[in-house]
Amino acid sequence: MTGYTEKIREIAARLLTEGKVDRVIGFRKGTVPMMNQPHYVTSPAMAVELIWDSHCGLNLANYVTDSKERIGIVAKGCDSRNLVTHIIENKIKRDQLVIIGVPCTGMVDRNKVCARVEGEITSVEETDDAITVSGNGFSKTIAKTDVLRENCAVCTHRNPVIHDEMVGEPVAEQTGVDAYASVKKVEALSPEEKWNYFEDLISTCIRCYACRNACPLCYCPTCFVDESRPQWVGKSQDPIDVRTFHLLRAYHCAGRCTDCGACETACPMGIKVREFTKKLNKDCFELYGWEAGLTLDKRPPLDVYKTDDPDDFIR
Amino acid sequence: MKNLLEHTGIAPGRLHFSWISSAESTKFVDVVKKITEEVKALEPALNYAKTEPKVN
Amino acid sequence: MKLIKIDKKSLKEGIDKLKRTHSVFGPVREKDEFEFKALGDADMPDFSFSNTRMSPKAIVYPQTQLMFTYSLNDADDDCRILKEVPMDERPRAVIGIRPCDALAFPLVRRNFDTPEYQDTFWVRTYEATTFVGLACNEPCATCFCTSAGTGPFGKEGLDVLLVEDGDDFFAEPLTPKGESLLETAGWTTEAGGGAEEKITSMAAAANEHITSAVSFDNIKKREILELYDAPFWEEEAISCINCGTCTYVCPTCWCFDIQDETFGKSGVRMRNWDSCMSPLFTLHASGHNPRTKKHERVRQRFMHKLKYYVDKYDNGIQCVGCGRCVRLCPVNIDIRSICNKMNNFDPEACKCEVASS
Amino acid sequence: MRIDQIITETEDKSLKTFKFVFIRPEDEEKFAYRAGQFAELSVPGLGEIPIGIASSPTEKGFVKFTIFKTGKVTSHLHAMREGEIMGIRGPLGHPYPWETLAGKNIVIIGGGFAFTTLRSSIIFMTDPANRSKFKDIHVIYGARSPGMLLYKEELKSWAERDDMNMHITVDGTDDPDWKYHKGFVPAITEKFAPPADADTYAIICGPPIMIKFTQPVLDNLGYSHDNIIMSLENRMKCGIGICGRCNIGKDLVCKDGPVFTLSQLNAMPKEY
Repeated sequence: MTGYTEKIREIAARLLTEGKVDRVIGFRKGTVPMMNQPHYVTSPAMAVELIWDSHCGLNLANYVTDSKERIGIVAKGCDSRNLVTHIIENKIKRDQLVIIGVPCTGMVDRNKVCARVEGEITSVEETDDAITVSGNGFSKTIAKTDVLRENCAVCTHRNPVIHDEMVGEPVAEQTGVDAYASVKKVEALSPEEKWNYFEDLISTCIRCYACRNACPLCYCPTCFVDESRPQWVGKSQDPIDVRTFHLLRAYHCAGRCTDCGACETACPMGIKVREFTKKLNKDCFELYGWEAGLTLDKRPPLDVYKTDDPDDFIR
Repeated sequence: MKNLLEHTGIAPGRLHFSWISSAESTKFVDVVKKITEEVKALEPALNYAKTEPKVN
Repeated sequence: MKLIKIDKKSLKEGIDKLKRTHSVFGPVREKDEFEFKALGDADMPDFSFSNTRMSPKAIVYPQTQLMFTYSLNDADDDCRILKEVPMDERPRAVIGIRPCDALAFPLVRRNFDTPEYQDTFWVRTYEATTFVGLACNEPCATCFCTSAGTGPFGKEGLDVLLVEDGDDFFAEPLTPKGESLLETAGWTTEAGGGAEEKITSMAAAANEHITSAVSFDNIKKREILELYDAPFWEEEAISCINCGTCTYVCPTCWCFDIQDETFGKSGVRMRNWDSCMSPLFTLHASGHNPRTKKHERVRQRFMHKLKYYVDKYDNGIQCVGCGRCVRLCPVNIDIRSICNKMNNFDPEACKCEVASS
Repeated sequence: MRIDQIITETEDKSLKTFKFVFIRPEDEEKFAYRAGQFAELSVPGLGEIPIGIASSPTEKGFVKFTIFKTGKVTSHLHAMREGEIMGIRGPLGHPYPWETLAGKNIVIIGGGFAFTTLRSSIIFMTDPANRSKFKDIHVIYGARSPGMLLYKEELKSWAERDDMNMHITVDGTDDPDWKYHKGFVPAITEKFAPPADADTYAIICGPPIMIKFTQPVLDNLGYSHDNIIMSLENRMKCGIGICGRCNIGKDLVCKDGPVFTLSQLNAMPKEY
């Protein structure tokens, strides 16, 4: 990963100089440790503002929806899969994009890092496989693999699936990971235990909708929670309404979710909202052999009808 | 749809899908009868029923 | 200055005593984070926190608040007549609120308690509450309370200030309400000599810890439209995803929505926190929306806190420097940089730039 | 309060005027309002909506609101029947500045269904007890077609009065019997508005497009921006300056408005 930043700047400056794009979307250094900010650069001189490290967890595909411009976009594996989904769903055209692919070894979950130290982290440094966090009176080096975001830990598509430029050699894909271990754990529970598991999971939800808004898939002009005629779901903190929001948000991502983890990264309350979408991803994989955003050549399973579609739920 | 609902704790058997043509009225009646009986046997699922908030 | 000394044992005894007459709220650890909660019989506040994730504003102003009930049953005499929801009038005590969050209450009061209208739900709950603050010995890097009108040992908005000194606490009563709470809790042992000096030096040490600051002295002098039309809003809003995190975690954001929910033949009219980040917030029934673009909504939030509020009440900014929005914004929009940008903004220089380019 | 009478105002039935009677007389006393104010109409189960008061304080025994069918509450209202019960909260906001307007020439310019508080003002000013308090009164009121004009009978009677100058106009009509003007409000304003002077005030209320094109006309006629009074609307909930959503800059439309002079508006962001 060392050298990605320089390479991204170089490519961005080149694309802007050559007039191939109107802007390049990437990340700039954040104002607090382990936070980077999605950012646009529009001139070659601005390219130095871009950076890359293990805290680029948000999904930049979210920032190109319905754009009319020509865009250079920095994309790790999951971002590239969402760009594919965006292209399939006509939210952007392939020829508007210059995809700057970033082979990725996973992003760090800052909640996990914070939980491993006592005291406030004021600075962070990183190497290829470890990060060192320091604060008042402490400094600790942690292996990145120990604090990866959960979606990154089970990711098997770390290299961009489409790209026009690459900032480095492809990284080895993980093998032998069980992408759905957490789902299986819940599947083994009784209905009541399942109910309580999710009740506890979303008990701290404040309905800020950061999960929805960080998600590149959530681009509806009016979200179902914001509709008033008819009003599908109440707006209070009633647990039934909160659960309805999470369930329906997940359904709307069925067959489309790339498990990029932006929803969890964005959640201010640290809720594992992927527990909802993950189940649907598993079903899509098991029923249709489908993982979203891998190719521009196939329509998603919920988009097509086949006579041999599994139908054992129909009686 | 069914899978995620059941995954989050809606008891299996509460959601049914059936393929019934608009011409198959007797099948519709049969299915509704059967499902109604089956769901009644499960007793009311109060956990996903929104209730009026209590006033102090 | 009157100072009371409370040791660990009497802290617990006092809080147990308070629970008999008060609803007592305090910071408790929940999952990996701290939140203010109503303390049950067995609960004690956990002071090992730097600050709670959510602000304690919900103690006075819950995210969902029932205001009225109504019947839609024509057989009822009061069919379609709103009845005010009776309030929990029991006195409340908040133990361990940080000075920044405490300042938020008088600041927000300017909105809820005006000469023309009083929001009885807010005002009555606020008045029933005694605020026992806990000084911050170790403020965070994202804290900027000292430039937002208070400080780690700030007193405004508090009835009592507690200072943690090893296993003991010093308590300084700041209002008659605070004095009477100390008495109710049985915290009456006067601290010995030297306590005052000790607190002063602790406060100075804590102030040293504050490493970030905002300035807003120039903002006040500018015209609203100068700042509103400043060229940086679109750029500042690029990363914003328009979620409501900043507004919901903020101790000073007060906007709400009113909703009716009907259950069969009866229902409730309630209010819920709302967020100016949502396009729905300003959408007219006609479909017209005065703030359609996201940078307009981002601008609204910062202009409200840092300019409109300043002009309207002439009493500082609508921000207490708690740093929650800085820490929790998913895309790292930082009120400190934006405030300073607004403060340094010179429309004259800006015009020249445009003219010369 | 109880719905006493419902009148369908326009040919497309999108506008109805509701005449409400207070159930308790003391509530009517408390509801002492002036022209230009609004109230929150409440339908339990659906919500509240801010609506300008169309009746005049000089009309006793009832209050009137003309309501356009657009959202959840207004659609329900349109389906309600005479005799049904609903809630009202108000009066809210500032009225037109009647102290300033006393002794002045008044030009009322209205378009479409934004004529409600203007109706209130006209009734108020032409009340025998008040007419002498004002100098010349001009009213310019336009709608898309004759069938879309509000308060048709009253318009007719105002046009016949000799103590006010009534200029009714429609964007277009093929009715051969139409005896008033044809043309957009700005054009009619240009032709018939009295010359500007310090003692002449314009009160404007209408759709944004009408305001946009009428304002330059008044500028050309020399109207000072202090003498142009407008009534705004924004999404509201509480109506009493607390819930925070209707702000334009530091001002809240519900509490500091809805009435502003153009001078005031010029110093405010265009968020309405």
